[in-house]
Amino acid sequence: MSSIEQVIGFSVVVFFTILVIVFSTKSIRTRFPASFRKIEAINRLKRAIGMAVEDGSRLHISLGSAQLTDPSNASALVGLSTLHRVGQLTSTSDLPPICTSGSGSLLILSQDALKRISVDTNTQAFYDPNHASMAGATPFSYAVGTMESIVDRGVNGNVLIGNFGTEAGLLCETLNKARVSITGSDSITAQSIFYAVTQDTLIGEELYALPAYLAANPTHQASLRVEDVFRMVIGAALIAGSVLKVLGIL
Amino acid sequence: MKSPLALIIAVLTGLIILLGYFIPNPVLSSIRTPLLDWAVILSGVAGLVAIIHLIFGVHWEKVKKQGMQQWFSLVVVVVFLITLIAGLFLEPTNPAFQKVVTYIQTPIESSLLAILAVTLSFSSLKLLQRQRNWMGIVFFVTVIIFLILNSGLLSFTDQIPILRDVLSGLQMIPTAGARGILLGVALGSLATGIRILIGSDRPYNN
Amino acid sequence: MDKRPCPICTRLNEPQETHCWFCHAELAPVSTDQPQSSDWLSGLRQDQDATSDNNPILPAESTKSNETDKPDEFVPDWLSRIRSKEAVERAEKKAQEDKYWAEKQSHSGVPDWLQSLNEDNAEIKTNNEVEPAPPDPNKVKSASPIEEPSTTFASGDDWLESLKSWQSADETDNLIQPENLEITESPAEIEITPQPESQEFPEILPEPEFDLGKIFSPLIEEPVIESEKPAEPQGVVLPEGFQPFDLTFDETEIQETNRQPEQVDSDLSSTVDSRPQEELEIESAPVLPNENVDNHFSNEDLAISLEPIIEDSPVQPLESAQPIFSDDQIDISQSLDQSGLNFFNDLIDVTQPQPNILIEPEEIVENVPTDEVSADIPINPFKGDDLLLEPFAPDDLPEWLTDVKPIEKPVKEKPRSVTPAVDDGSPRPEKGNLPVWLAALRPVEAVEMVAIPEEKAQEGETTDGDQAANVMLEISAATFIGKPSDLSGGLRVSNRQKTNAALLSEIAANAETVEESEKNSAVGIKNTLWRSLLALVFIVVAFLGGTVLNGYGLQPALFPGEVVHTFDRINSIAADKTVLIAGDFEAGFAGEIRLTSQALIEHIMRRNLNIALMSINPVDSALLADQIERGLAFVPTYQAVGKVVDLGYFPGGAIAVQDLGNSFANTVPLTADLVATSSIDSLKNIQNMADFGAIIVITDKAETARVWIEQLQPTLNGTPLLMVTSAQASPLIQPYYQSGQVSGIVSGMAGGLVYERIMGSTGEAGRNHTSLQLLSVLMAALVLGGGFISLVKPDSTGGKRQ
Amino acid sequence: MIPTGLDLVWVIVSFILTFLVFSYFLGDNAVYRFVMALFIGVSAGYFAVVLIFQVILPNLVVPLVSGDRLVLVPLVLSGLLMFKLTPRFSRMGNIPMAYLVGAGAAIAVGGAVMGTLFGQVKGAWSAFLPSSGESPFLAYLEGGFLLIGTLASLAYFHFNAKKGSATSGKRTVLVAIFAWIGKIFISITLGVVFASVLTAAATALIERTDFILQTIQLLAGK
Repeated sequence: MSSIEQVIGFSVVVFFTILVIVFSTKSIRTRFPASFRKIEAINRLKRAIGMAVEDGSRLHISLGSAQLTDPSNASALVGLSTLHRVGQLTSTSDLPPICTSGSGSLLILSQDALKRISVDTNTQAFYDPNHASMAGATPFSYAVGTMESIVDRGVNGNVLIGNFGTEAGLLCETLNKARVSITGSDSITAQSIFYAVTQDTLIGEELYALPAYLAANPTHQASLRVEDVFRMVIGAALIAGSVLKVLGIL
Repeated sequence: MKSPLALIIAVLTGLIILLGYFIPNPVLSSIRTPLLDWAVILSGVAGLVAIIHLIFGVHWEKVKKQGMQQWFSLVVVVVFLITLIAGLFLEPTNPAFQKVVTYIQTPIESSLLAILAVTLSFSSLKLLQRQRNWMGIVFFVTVIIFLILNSGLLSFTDQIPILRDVLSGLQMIPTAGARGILLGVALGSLATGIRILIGSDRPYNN
Repeated sequence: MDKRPCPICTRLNEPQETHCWFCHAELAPVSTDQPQSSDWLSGLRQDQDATSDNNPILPAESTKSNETDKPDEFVPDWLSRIRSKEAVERAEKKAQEDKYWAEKQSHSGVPDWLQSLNEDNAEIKTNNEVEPAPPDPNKVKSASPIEEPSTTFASGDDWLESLKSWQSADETDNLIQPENLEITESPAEIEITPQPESQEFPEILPEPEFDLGKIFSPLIEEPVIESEKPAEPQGVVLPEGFQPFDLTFDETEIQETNRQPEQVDSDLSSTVDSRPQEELEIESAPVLPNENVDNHFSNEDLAISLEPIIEDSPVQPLESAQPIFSDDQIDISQSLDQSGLNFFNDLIDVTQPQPNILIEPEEIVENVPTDEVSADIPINPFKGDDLLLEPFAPDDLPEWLTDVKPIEKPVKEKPRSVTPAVDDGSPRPEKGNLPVWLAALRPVEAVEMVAIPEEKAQEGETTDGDQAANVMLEISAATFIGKPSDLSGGLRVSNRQKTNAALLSEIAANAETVEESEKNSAVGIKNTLWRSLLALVFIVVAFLGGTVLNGYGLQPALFPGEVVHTFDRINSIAADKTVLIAGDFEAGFAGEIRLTSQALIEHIMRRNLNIALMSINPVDSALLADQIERGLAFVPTYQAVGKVVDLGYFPGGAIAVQDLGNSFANTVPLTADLVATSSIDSLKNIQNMADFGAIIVITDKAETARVWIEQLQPTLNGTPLLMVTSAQASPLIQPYYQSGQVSGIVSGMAGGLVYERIMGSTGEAGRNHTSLQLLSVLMAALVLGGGFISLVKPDSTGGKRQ
Repeated sequence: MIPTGLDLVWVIVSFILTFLVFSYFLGDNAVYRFVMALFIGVSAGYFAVVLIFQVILPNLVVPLVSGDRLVLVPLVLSGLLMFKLTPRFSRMGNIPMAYLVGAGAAIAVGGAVMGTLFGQVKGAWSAFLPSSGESPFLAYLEGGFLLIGTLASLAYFHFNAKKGSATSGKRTVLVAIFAWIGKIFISITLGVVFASVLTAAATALIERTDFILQTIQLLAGK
């Protein structure tokens, strides 16, 4: 790893951070309001949230089996943000969402998220630490345990956001029984399974946009805008680097 | 109530570890390495906490309730205790204890994966019903082509130059698509991590 | 004043009368020798035999409004009878009443009947000043109530008595039977009453439910209450579909419980009577079991839950204040055990102005030990009122509907939150089940998430130069969406509405759900059958490929470069070097991995190279050891005991890989058997990963392969990094091979077969190769066939279209 | 290698378990659920044992016994983390969780930037280099094709809609065109991966049927 890469990498992180903060400020948000393209799967999730509140059904959120010490943890953290937001939005229902995960740290964080939701929304009476559970210790046992949770707890809407492997195929076995199931993963393997078997799949980066589309907080939307900026930067870098490569300079 | 101490710890830890990626400083490295090791240890302890919760928080509670699920949960608890006690006596490197993996866990997981061959194929029957769009059709055609390619039935094409080049070009497409997906995922991960490092997202606070 | 108004029915009576001619209630000025006016049961029983002259009359005002507002088609027979009797009475009394009502109308903003209560309060207060001694709670329980009950529950009694003309004796008896209480103790007894319904049947759901709060806190002015309505938290972002839902409650019932103690105090200062605070306190003293309250309630509890009672206490002794509860609860309130909190939380609900919320007694009863019920306790009118909701419901409905039982849902036994602002002790809301077709019609805009409100940002922005810090603050302030504090425990609906809802759901269920569930189960069975058949075909094909058809499979014409390169790399490793085999795969893939890697491991053994096993997944230690053991069956000359070292499990995933890249010796100080790696011959010369002869990563996921490639490859300095992967990871690792980051790949059973062929050996991959080819073709045919069927016969529900 | 004695018993157990799991083909049933309960219990037990012996003992206990004071930090943090088991004191565990989340975020950011971003960008550039024996023109063609595919796939994810289309959520024409091309690339990628997943699953099925066959032969031979 060359030092120039480290400098560029550091610059990327710093500029990204600054832009997120800038785009989060009120003046930017009001002067240049964000408008995002529509994502059908997220629209269906919104509808599912509304329906869950109105018909008193339960939503289930599964965070995958990523460890916090893996780079793939970001998708699970997005899942946690989604859990928090969905919990807030369904707080007027008497059935708080349940959450399953496949790693210990995600279990603890999901319990914390549910507790925080209950405090934020004055629904401590409904808080139950067992609404969040690690369904299994290995990815397959997690999938099997999650399937049981979905069936046993009468879940009517699923949100699968996180890092999954082939076990995603097992999870899909029960997803189709629910009214709505939104799936998304950073793993291309899981994405392909979700795409083939379920109807509402968030592909690739779309899953990271979920909290922003659910209006979780200003930085989510700001970071989405910054991602677009950096997408263009990466595109430019790809083109420039390729030209330099062809010219033999790079 | 937000805990400022937790926020400070999260941000500080994150920044030190992150800086270690970009600044090859020995002092920084000497701080960063134990920080990472501690994170690994804590991750393991969190795993233990989660297992205890799974067995005694979730399944033991189900054992107390009536119904069919009661018995399944009882099986979970009993089998867990047997495995744990056996492991504590034998230790995990003992070949006798490792048979738990090779003769119980592996056949079950392999069989589950085998089930997937059938269930995914069955679900794929309705692939075009679910995804009736351009993407779906392209996906559908690709799956068929690559299933046949994977089977090795088209291995004779290796001897036909034009066909070989076409198939080789076809196999390049996933590289481009995967690269685009991975770059997008990296951007999303970057954004998610930065939101935590600036204290915006705090999944750890009660 | 010549005529004296009845504190219950508000009608005028002759001055010499001690009891109301209409309702038999005691008249207010007579403070001593009160008859058992609150003996609601006896009163009711007497009224069963009473003549039509004694028939109760609804409050004039409410009757009037009913007559004008209510459509004719809503007038049932029993109501016609009541009205005709009322008309007769009104004709007799009209002249006298006109004068009296005109007086009352002068009090603007307060309903007449409430105004009369306030006047009565004033009168009773005077009486209490004469007798300030606090009543012994025990005595109070058995003694007849004083004036206030009749005042407070005037409309309730009146309403009850109005039922006598049409209610059968049996029904009346049932109302007060304890069994009946228990029967009605359904967990879902308290639910929301839709606004229109309460307006539709005002004569059968008169003021008692509507204005319990006003009765309990007559001193609080309505406008003040409105202004005290808790503002929705700033920054609340609700889906559009939620807004009306919450607003409804803002307007109706949120008001009182959110009032802070100091707010209530300020309300007190602006009460109609404008009585001094000290006076109120003195008045409250006789009634409240203060010592018990102190023992069991926080200040907030008292401030919020008891304030209305305190205000009314002089005119509302305990046993009359309790009528809303069952008799046994009076005992509870005196003993104030742990359940007292719930008890008073329930009380909060009742004391709120709740125009459309009905309280039913069952929930309260459930907290009360039955052995504390004393027979001589006067039946409390409010209890009766609540119970009367039950018999009313069937009568409001056609007979054929009365059999429809409300859907019961189990009560959660979890203790409620003790936070007064959160827990009002209400049960959970009743669930609604929308038919599928209706759910499908629901536009997404109805739940469209509202944009993040800018008000939040303003909170964080104090100075122009501190925007970053402001963002941090702003960021941390999550957009709160919460239940209004008094809704957190649930919403309330009357039994009658539950009955209606049950009816509706039954109709809906009959129309949609039953048909749909039958259809679903039929489809489920059909799917299971098809799937079972498919599984059978798959298994048979796999068997045939491994047995009868074995050898008929097409062999690869050319060996893929990545496998050949792997073979070459292994072949070129120096004999004294150690090969690191790192396992990072799930147990489920062990079978496929074995078919893929068996030939490669055999190759290493045949070359008699040292092997170090490392597992990044906890199960891989056992699985790699098993692989070595299987390899020994084919290469029995290999001395595994001295040549193979198990380094054990390395937790941390990517971190562990990163650490390995930095320094092997520091990262792996011990083997799995806790022996120092530096003391082992095959490892003592290895400081970094580059010192290995080759690094073979066995994985099932492209992501873990990427971690190894990206984290480790730059540190290897030419040491070959080889990948043995599941077939599913292959397409995503190929680019790394093409870019030279990976030296070789063996992927899937096909890769294993090629390696076997290169080695010239026969193994499991060769034995099962035909099965894989057959199954792949079968799967491709299935997908193709399914696609054609989908094109010819599209799914009726439709899929995603563009 | 013919198993005997206790090994044979294990093989039979494995054989039975395979059949019981395959009972899922007949629908979700009690037998299948029993095996899944067994599976969850065994995997949790094994994982716990591995964590105790290969994470906690060597990283916490052994250093503590050997007098390493630095290990007190993770020891205390681990102790605090155990409080997460009790809802009453779970707040005590916030500190170690904050630590873990902070570290995880840094790993995610570092991995995304230094691993994926640089890795993939450099990979796209390197596609323009002709491999041995390949003509430069072909390499440029191939690299250009991959570059367009990568750019198009990236464009597919573009979230910003064009101005004034907040309600319609439409993108600009250029982005929309690229996104459409990207959609094709992405769907081909997903299709290829899905086909590979099916192949992997089919391999597992074949391995299981082969195991069944071998076991039957073994038992028949006995």
